Amino acid sequence: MNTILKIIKLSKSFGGLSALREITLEAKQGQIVGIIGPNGAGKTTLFNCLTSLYYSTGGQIEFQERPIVPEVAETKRRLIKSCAMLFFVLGLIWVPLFWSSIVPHTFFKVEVVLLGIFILSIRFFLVRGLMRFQIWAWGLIFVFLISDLWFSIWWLTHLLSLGPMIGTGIPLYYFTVPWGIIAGPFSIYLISQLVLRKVRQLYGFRLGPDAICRLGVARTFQNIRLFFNLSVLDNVKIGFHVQMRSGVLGILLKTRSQRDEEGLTEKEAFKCLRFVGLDGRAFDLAGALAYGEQRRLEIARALASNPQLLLLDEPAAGMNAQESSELIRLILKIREKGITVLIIEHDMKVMMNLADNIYVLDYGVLIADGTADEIRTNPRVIEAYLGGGTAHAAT
Amino acid sequence: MRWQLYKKDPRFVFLSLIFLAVLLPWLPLGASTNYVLRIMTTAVLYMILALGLNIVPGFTGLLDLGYVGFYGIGAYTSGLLSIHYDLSLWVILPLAALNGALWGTILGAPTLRLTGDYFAIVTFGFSELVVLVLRNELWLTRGPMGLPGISPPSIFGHPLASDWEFFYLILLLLMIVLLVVTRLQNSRLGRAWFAIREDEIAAQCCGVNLIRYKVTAFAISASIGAMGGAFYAKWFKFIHPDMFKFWESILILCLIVFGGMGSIAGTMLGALILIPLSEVLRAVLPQGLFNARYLIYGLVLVLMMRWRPEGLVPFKRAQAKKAKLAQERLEI
Amino acid sequence: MENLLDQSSLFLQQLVNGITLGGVYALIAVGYTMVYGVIQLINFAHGEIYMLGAFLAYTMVTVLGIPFFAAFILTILVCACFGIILDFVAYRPLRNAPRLAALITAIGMSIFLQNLAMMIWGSQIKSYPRDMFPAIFLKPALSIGEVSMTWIQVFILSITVVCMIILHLIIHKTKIGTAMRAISQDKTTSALMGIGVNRVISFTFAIGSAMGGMAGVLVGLYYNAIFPTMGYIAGIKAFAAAVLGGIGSVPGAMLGGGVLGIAEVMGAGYISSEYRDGISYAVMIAVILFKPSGLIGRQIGEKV
Amino acid sequence: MRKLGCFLFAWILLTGATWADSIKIPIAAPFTGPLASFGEGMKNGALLKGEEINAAGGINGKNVDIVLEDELCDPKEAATVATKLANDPKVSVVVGHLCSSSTLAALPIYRGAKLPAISPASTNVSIGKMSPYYFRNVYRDDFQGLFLAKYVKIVKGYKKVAIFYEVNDYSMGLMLAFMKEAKKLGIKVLGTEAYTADTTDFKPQLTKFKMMKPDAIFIPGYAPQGTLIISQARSLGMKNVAFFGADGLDDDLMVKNPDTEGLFVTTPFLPDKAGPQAAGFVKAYRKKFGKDPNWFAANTYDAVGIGAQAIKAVGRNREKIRDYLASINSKDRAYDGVAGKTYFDKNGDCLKEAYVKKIKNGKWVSAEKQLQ
Repeated sequence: MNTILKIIKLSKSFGGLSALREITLEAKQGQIVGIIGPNGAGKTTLFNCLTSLYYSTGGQIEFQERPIVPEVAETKRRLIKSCAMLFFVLGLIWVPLFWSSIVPHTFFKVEVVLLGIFILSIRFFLVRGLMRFQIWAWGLIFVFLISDLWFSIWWLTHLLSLGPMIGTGIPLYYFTVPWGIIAGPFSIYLISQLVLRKVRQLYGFRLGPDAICRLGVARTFQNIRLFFNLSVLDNVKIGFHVQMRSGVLGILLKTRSQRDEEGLTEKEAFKCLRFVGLDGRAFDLAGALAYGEQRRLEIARALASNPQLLLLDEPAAGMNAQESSELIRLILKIREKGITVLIIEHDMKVMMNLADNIYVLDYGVLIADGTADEIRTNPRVIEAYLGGGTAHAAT
Repeated sequence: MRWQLYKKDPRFVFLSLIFLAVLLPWLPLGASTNYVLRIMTTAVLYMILALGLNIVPGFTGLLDLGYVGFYGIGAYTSGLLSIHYDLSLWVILPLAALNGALWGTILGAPTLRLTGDYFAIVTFGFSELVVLVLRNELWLTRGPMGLPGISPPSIFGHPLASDWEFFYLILLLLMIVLLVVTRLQNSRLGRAWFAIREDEIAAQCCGVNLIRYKVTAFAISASIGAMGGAFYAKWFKFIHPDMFKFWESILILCLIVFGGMGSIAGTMLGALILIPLSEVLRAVLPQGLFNARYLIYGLVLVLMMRWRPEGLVPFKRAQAKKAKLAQERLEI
Repeated sequence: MENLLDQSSLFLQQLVNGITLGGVYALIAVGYTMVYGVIQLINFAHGEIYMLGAFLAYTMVTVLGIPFFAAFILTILVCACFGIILDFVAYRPLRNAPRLAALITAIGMSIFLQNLAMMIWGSQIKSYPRDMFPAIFLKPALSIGEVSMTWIQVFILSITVVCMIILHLIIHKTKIGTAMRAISQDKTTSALMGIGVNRVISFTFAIGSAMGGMAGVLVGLYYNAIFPTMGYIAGIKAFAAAVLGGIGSVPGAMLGGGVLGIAEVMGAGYISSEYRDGISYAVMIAVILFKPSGLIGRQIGEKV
Repeated sequence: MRKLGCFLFAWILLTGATWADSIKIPIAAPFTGPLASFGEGMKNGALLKGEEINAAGGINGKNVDIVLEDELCDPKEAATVATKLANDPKVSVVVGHLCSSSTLAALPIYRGAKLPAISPASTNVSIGKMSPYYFRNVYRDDFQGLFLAKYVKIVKGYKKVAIFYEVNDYSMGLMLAFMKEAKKLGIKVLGTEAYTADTTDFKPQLTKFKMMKPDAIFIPGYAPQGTLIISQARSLGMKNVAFFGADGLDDDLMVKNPDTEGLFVTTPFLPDKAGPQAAGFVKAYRKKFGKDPNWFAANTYDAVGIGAQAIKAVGRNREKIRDYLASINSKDRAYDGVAGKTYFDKNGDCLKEAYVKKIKNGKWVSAEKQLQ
């Protein structure tokens, strides 16, 4: 059984308040892993970091050996920062040169000045993007590097035709020669690095929640987040979003592949609803469902994206005994389909006979992990839950 | 059995409405047929614009105050192309739509990361900048002198002149836009948009890439607006920067709010009622209170939001009806 | 040499114009900042209250014959009440409606008020009668060579600074100020703490509208021209100033107003006067894109 | 379906034309909106002429009904008004459209309906050659700009002039014409600055002008902004700079502002310079409206006169009226109206003399030296 999910020293702090401290956690293929802990222990924060709704401030998450949250080494951060600063300085010098060489020759003086300001502001925007490891920042850098290269070559070859620097009267080539010497090689080097993928590999990218869902991680929410004004069937169809391929053109021309895909999705959606026992209510609005049914619809929607890992955030909250036993049967049926399940839950009865492995969180720190029985008798868990010195086991 | 099903099917309702509209020019209205036709053409044009704008606030829940910017871009693209290169409307429409989509993406890509309010203000800033550029770049748009002498559209060489021809042309455009919007609504894209409108976080966790789908919505809405602008320039034969002021965005927003944000039937109904209303008011109101019309539109916005935020044809009821219909079709 | 003197005195005169314009924008921007800070709503109708302030003073002086300073104070009070009524009628019912609904209501109110004023006062440009304010206002207070600053500019700047200080004290020192800051963090919790949320919000509207009305009168005085659509343009520029300074912070509104006023005047003076309005729109868009929290504002984290 | 049907029916009632048999002469101008004061002049002139015609037994026995159509100087409104008039069989000639942008919007509609129109106030250059159905009894901007440049050179002798123009077609047309002629006559144009219709703060641009130290500043804009520019310039300490403008500034609004002493403008109508009928017109106008007529009233008065004369001569067929108007193309066949002799060239424009008047201690007074 290979490990499907590995979380190494994950920590998250909201400016001073540290919600998670150095969490290390594993989930094996086809296993049901439980996470319990008192309110405010950071359980939901862990789920949100896992699906990158929050940016974790440290540690690494790997799903099927692929890094969801890249481990950012300090050296890498410093290199990126210095590269961003250099780019920033080059930008500041580049724009006055751009103005001075272009404006005298053109009729549209105002437009060129505005263009220069626009380019300068894009460069500021770019430096911010670099600092936060955004992927589009590298694309933009590529464009600017080429333009810097082009201009340094043009300036060096047209030294004589350049007039004075605007507003100062100093001949322009006093500036363009050093610029060409610095910018030219630097641009060539960085472009080659980008092309040879070295710099890009060094630079881990952070995946958004939708990319993580595409990888095969689906989740439900603590307070139900359904599309209440849409029909139950549509809610599940949205779950199928990652599995469908039709683009704008396919939709507009109603191509055969698009129609087939819709038909298939409709059939699959019905199957999902039948799986969670909601096929009778397929055409009612999601808002009209009872509380228990809404919980199950959310699970159906999560299953619709055909996940390998399902995250359930307090699925049994507010359910009576009969509903929670149905829920247990449903989760066991899910496990038979080979889907790993990660559950956050307070209802011990549900956790104890479901979870193969349980992790206990308290104030953002992992205080215990093991099978259901070990947890039941573990003194630290009891103390965390019931507080004070009472020794009898939690029922 | 099939007839009852057909009766409730929205597609059938639209088709019969449009069939009725085709009869309009031949109704015995006597002298004022042209005047009525011109008002109805304006109403149908605003229906198209409202359908275009409906995609952004209606489907994805983002308030777009800069819609008139794309309307103006479409109009000036069409005007300039027909003056300098004398292209026919059938070549201009796709070009205007592409130009609108391009500018929609350029504006949308960086700004769609913002929260709702800031996005609305940035789109407002964009449309004001568009008006400023249209007014001050004399070399491109002849600035405040406007663009007179735009050749009318022509079908198989016959230039359209009388009002009923324009009315049929705009009806054709409406049907195309309706087709596009309904197909989008019932597709994967439409569902993703509704998901974004209902709950962005949940939509993201279902695999909907927020930025990409918001920019697509913005680009499609912009291209429909530009198409409307292209027709407007060809129909009016003269365009002027002051025609694309901020007020137009408010008027179109008023249509979709009044009709029901998110529902296609509601948006069309809103346009059909409110646009002729201003002509009726022109006849009813005394000479001095002429701009009281704008007062009434402002009031409509406030009162609608206060008592019936979901509009005449609420989006929720439309979804329920659609679901019921799908159920019946399945049982047959 | 002579040219240099001309250039520098031109620059100084433009700076003086810019600061005065900035003072006016700051006064209006305060209204936006406070309302947005407390209930996160862009009060589009605030520009209209500024315009109503100008027209109220005009009517009081010309029709009712009230002396200038009495009319000035009265206008401020009436605008404050008007702000409260506006909040009560338009925004209170939508307190917990979706943000889109409140935004659309604000736009509707702005259009409604604009046209109402147009119906009452007609759409021509009116100007304050010359004998209305003391003649000293027009005489230059201090003039170095070509650069002159009239008393009216001094009056505007002094009022702006005084208002900012009073406002800062209210927000940070008084009980109601703390209540305002509490509400801006979390409306429901502060209601649990026994704060009369609606009362405090009305108070915020009152102060914002009072400042807006005051700015209206000052602009009517300084440029001697009032017309019904002046609120709409100045409103958007003032909002740009509020965002530039950092929405939600009063010193931010002052700084933003000053910077925007100077940028606009310098832009009109040096780059091109046709794109004068465009500059403030461009600044607004640039600030929102690159630094949404503004120059001073604090970064509002997104809590899922 | 039911809702749509009854809606249409109710609507037909509203727009059905009243069938009483009278000759309808519509006046299309901005009666509300920023330029309402100009529209008001046209309204009074037309009503006065309408009364006089009806007093003299109307045209061929039928009364003249002056209909006021408000188009707010907005191209969109103008087009809707134009369609309404084009479809009204009782309308055979239109007196209208003051602003050039609304004229341009209405032109194609009038041409489509073959409805002749006489504009008493639209001075934009490009309108003339646009449509054979469009005539105007006011001179064009280029003629006015040329006349102003000559007047400034010969009579006033200014060497250095700055131009503060509004970003609209009327103002820019005048500026371009003035600059072309000024270059020929050797007047140095120091610089041009622009403002938009809704600007109230002119200080940055005026400060720039102050540094240029011009002899005079040419304001080719409209009166509402004109008074602000002049008073803000005075408050900036530009005491000895003269101001001059074109017909756009010719309005009572300027007189109310004490700073505008010495301002001179071109105008197509001066009570004391025009013919004998002018005296009668001015007396009747002052009796009926209590104030002196501005040039809008005079030109509209003439335009309605020309329209009535055409209907009297050739009846109510639109095509015949157009040909009749086109036939007034020489000095001897000209219509001798209050604002001088009006005859049209092949584009429908007319060549009329321009006069100059100035403000002297708070009143419009015709300038001593005229330029013929």
